[in-house]
Amino acid sequence: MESGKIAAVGSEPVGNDDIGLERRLELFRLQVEIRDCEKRAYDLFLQNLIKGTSHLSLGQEAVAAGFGVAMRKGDKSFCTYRGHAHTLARGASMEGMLGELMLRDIGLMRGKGGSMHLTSVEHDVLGSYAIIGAHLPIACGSAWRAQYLGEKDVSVCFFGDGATNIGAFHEALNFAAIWKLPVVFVCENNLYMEYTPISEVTAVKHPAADRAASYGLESIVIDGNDADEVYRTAYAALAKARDGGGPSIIECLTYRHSGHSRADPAKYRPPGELEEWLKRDPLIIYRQRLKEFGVADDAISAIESESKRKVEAATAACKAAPQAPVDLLTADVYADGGWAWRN
Amino acid sequence: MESGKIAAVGSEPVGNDDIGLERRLELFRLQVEIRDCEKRAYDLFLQNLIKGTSHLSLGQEAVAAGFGVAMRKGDKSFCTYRGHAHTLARGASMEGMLGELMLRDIGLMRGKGGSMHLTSVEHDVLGSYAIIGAHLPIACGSAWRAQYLGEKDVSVCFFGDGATNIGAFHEALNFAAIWKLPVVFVCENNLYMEYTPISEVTAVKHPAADRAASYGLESIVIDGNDADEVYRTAYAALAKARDGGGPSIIECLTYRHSGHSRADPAKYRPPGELEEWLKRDPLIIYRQRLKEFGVADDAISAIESESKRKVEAATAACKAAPQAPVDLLTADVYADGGWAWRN
Amino acid sequence: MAELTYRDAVARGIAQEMERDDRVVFLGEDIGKAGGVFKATVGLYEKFGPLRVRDTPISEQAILGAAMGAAMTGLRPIAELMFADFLAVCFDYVANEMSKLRYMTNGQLSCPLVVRTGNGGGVRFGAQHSQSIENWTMMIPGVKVVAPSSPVDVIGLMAAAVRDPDPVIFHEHKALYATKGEVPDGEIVDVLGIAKILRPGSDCTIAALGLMAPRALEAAGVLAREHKIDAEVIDVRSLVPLDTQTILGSIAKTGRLFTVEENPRLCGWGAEIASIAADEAFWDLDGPIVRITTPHIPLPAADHLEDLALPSAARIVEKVCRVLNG
Amino acid sequence: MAELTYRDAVARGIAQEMERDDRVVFLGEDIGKAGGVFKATVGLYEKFGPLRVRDTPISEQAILGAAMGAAMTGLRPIAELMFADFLAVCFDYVANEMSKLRYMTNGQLSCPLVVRTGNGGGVRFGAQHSQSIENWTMMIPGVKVVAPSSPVDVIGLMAAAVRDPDPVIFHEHKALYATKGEVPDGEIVDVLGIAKILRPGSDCTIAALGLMAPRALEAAGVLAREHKIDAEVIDVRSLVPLDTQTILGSIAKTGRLFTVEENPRLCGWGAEIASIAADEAFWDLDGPIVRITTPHIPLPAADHLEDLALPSAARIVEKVCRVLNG
Ligand SMILES: Cc1ncc(C[n+]2csc(CCOP(=O)(O)OP(=O)(O)O)c2C)c(N)n1
Ligand SMILES: Cc1ncc(C[n+]2csc(CCOP(=O)(O)OP(=O)(O)O)c2C)c(N)n1
Ligand SMILES: [Mg+2]
Ligand SMILES: [Mg+2]
Repeated sequence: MESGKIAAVGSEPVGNDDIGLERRLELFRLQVEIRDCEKRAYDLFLQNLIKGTSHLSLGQEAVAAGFGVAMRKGDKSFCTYRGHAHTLARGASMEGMLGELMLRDIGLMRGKGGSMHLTSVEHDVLGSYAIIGAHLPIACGSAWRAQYLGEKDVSVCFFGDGATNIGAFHEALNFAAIWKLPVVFVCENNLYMEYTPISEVTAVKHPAADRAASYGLESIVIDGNDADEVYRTAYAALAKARDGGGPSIIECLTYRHSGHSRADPAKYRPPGELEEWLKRDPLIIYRQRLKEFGVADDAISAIESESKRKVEAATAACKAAPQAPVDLLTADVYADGGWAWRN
Repeated sequence: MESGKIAAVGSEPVGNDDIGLERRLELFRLQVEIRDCEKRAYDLFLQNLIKGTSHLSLGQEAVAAGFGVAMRKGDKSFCTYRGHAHTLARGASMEGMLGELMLRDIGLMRGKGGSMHLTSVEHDVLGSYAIIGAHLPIACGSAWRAQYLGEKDVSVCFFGDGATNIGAFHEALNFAAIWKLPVVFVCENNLYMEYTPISEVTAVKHPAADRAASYGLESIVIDGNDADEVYRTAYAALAKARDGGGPSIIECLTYRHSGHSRADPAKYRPPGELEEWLKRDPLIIYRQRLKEFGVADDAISAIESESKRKVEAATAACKAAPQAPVDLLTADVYADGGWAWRN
Repeated sequence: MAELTYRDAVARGIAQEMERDDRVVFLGEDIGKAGGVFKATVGLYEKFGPLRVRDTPISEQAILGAAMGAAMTGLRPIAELMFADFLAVCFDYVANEMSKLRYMTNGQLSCPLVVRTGNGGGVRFGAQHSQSIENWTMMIPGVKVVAPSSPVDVIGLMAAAVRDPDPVIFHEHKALYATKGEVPDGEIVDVLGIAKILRPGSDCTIAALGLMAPRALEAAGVLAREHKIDAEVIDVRSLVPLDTQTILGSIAKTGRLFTVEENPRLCGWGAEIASIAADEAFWDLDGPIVRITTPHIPLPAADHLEDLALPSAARIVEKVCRVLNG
Repeated sequence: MAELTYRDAVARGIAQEMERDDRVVFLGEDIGKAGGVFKATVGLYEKFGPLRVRDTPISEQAILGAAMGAAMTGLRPIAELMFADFLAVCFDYVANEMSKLRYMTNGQLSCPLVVRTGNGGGVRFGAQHSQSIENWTMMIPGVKVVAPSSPVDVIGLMAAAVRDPDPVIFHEHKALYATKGEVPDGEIVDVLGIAKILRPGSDCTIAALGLMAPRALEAAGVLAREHKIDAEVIDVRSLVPLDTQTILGSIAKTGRLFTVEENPRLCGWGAEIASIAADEAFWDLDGPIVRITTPHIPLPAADHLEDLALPSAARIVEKVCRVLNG
């Protein structure tokens, strides 16, 4: 996705269909590309070309896509270690994303950050954070800046169900509410922490939505596998924040098709659970949706094959890419570009 | 208060009057003694006999007293830096309390801890904690121990309105709820953090009670200046916890008559606010209550003069007490009684 | 030129920077309307208003996190941690977030902010409100760390910290708030990473910082008058960047190094400086390097015990004498 | 005698103590049913059941706080912090609470618990999941700190830690989980505060710990074979209590000290040991004390960069040679 393109589409609902064809194709394209890219990441891992850890969003594409399309250029994204999807959804390149997972010089951070810290300031992705909960207050700070400077962007913060039980969640939500900050908190409830079901460790049914009232916020639970529903909810929350209406928290019900991280076979899932959710695969839902709205099969498959092509090209570029030069080791610790802590 | 005495009174409601005369006198005695002791602490501070800081519970006596009477021997108290009242209410001596404020050898911790860390394990006061929020998870741990060992005590954790906005509050409440721990969280809402009104920094009206639902708990707000109401609520919550019914959170509305800490003149209060609350002074309320229940004036004044006598005696003992011997400086860092971190 | 307290210097330093740059904002608990629990920020709320001087809830993680998010996106926040000890409840932001941001993002993001802390002991606040935590911050790569000991340094280093493009942890010393010093009129801007020789000397080098700087200076006076020991006293001022040149240069001259720090003993900044000297100045040294520290204990509340715990001028004198005169 | 992985040694060590004492309970994230993210606690849930092996929410403050409250009142909890870096989100419990409890209460309360952390780098997890944080804990008075480097030490030190009446921070090294070692049958109980001489030598002392211990040993082999340098390698094992006698005794013999640590440079435990030596063993030293550390940078994720950052056997060899042979 080019960020220019989003701007061209505009974010206002068009005509009778509040979402409109062009935006729908964009939602589809993003989901397809994220899916293909994540699958590729999995393959590369099996080929031992991805070192360290990685956390896929397979099955959760609709959330990233819905927000990616609803957000304007300038709106800021704050992601977790499970942030490939959100980074792509703002327009970052597949090379940049996969290259970082492969820890090559072509990666978004040239391999210095790794899969858990994807950042693309060019695309307003202000980082992926690997300490659960930490980025919620940080997103508040970005929103505070917008409010203080009178800038019209909104900060959007993605996190998991598990993050709702850590202290920083609570502090951030209260902070955002009392200062009426233009920030949208997006909880992707995929039913699990790493391996532990969220229901076993959470006092309420909806880990995010059932906490909203603690901060004077509305309780919002949506189908996180339906990109249209995500888009509409995102659009409304963004508009509210932009208009000075303060923060929102949105709980998106979804499911990850793969394990928590690279090697996790996800044996802790009850039999049949994955199968149920596969029926509600966001891509199945959305292909169906496009058909309902009269999109021709070949338009759909054009997007799909273009995505495959892009993934192949990106993979090839990443495989060919060198590692970063070793002088990067001590670069950019401080603003002077170096690491000198003494004279 | 002797803890033996409490045990003699028992905690079961008696006869028609659910509280009963003996228990009412106890509630009164505790409030009077706490009041007199806190006032004396203030005087001693003005005489420069109390160094460092101190945080008085003037005006908040009913909470400590209500819980002090409702709790059984063995029930654990976890307090904050504003913990003089709660420590006395469990039976710790005035010498021990005032002596610690004066940092003398006679103090509960022989001057090593100071006013913010009053502890009397003998009276089940398992510490006063000066980092906001920290003791809520600790109280959970104590309650977990009781649950695990099948012990029947309840852990009670006192804290202020301001503590409800820190992360540890959130983590502790969820933890207590999911493990159904025998712990009672008691928020003394005195309307202020140090100098900032809690309403200016909190997204909801009732900082504790309006958060209860986030943990599947009942919202409970009571008049924290009415010792009977505190007692009844405490009694019910303790009984529920003891019976395996899990945690409660109770918000007690109250007001501190003095500043936040020693030198604070509390100029940030709107005119008239203190005066309104002084009318609802827990001691005024309770003296009236005793009269309603037919307690004779001289029974009341006997308690009052005995309290004065005790405070005088304690003050004299503290003034006469030496400082701790200097070898205490390095004692009790580790269990061997010393501080050796090397051989 | 005017006499100013260390406390008032804080407010003046912050005001100087807020006047200069609209992007400088200030947040913390009770810092605004109330002027701070140490009264070190009196007048800022009245001068700069509620949008630039913001009272927060008791949410230290949100305070540092929000400061960081604002810094990343264009503001220049100053965040207060009322007591340095409270860094423990929001340590993630120093240890894992603001310090690593620039590096992890390959320089895409930066985090120009200042975290002020009320550091140090001597005020009978007990174990959880009296710690010196310079080493908690110094040990984390990616932050800068300063600790001024005088009003003029407070203003100058505050300006340098606010203007610095990296996160700076600014340790004010609680026991110094009431102390006074001469301060020139007009704008004062210092430089991070420069130590100050408070007293030249030839027999030994004493490196100190914060409350320990004036104590080391006092000790040096006694050492000169009563023991004929001519000590060079260095106020380290900035732990990161560390002015090793000044320290090593002094050792080259004196041949002996003492460090005086309020941290409990293990892994304090004294150990870092001692280790640098033991490596790089080994052949300049005429005898053991001696660290004078708080013993490795939590701090007691009682005045007589706390006074025993923290290095005093007398203890410095006694130690230096014993070591140098055998 | 059997060969065991470091990973399996963790589970065996915990099981040994849980079998011995009902008061030993274990809590943490994904430690139970799932057997831990590093599979170091597999089988404990099945063996000891859900009341003794408790999966928690992502609430590190509640984990350490609950462990503390339980320890104060009679249990002997073991708490897991999945990655050592997460200590930053619950640092208050180590820095201000469990460490100070006994002292502040004048010995009325104690806190016998173990905090296990997945410490260290080398696994390409990036800056927020790879840190060595021994110094974060060593610098806090009131806690004990150990870091085993072999399966047998894991079991023995775990037993010692669980039985110790004070809070012990137990740093397991992530990059060692897959390594193997011989372990005797039956109960194994070690003692806190004793270093191990892994290799005697006469030319220099190399003090290391955790992953650095096997690397130092490997380096010593190369130094002996290829450079005729006979290095004594000490596995420090326990930072608090610190076995200074063994270290100082070794320096008395060799006259030279190197420390090898994975901490970034400033205020690491190497600095503490170097400073002790520069004070107490000064006259035994034949030359500078040299610390070999990770540079003072956040850790990069990329494999080739991370390998460059952490001290390697080759880097140790190179450094020792250069320093000793000029
Ligand atoms: C403070 C902290 N604690 C624990 C972890 C380890 N951890 C990484 S991901 C994860 C599960 C997070 O679950 P959730 O928030 O639901 O997000 P999901 O992975 O399902 O997207 C945990 C426990 C961490 N990264 N940070
Ligand atoms: C983590 C932390 N932050 C800040 C403080 C400083 N502080 C001490 S008391 C206090 C106000 C607490 O207000 P509240 O919880 O309402 O209790 P109250 O003092 O009114 O009893 C503050 C901010 C602290 N002790 N700990
Ligand atoms: Mg999840
Ligand atoms: Mg209050």
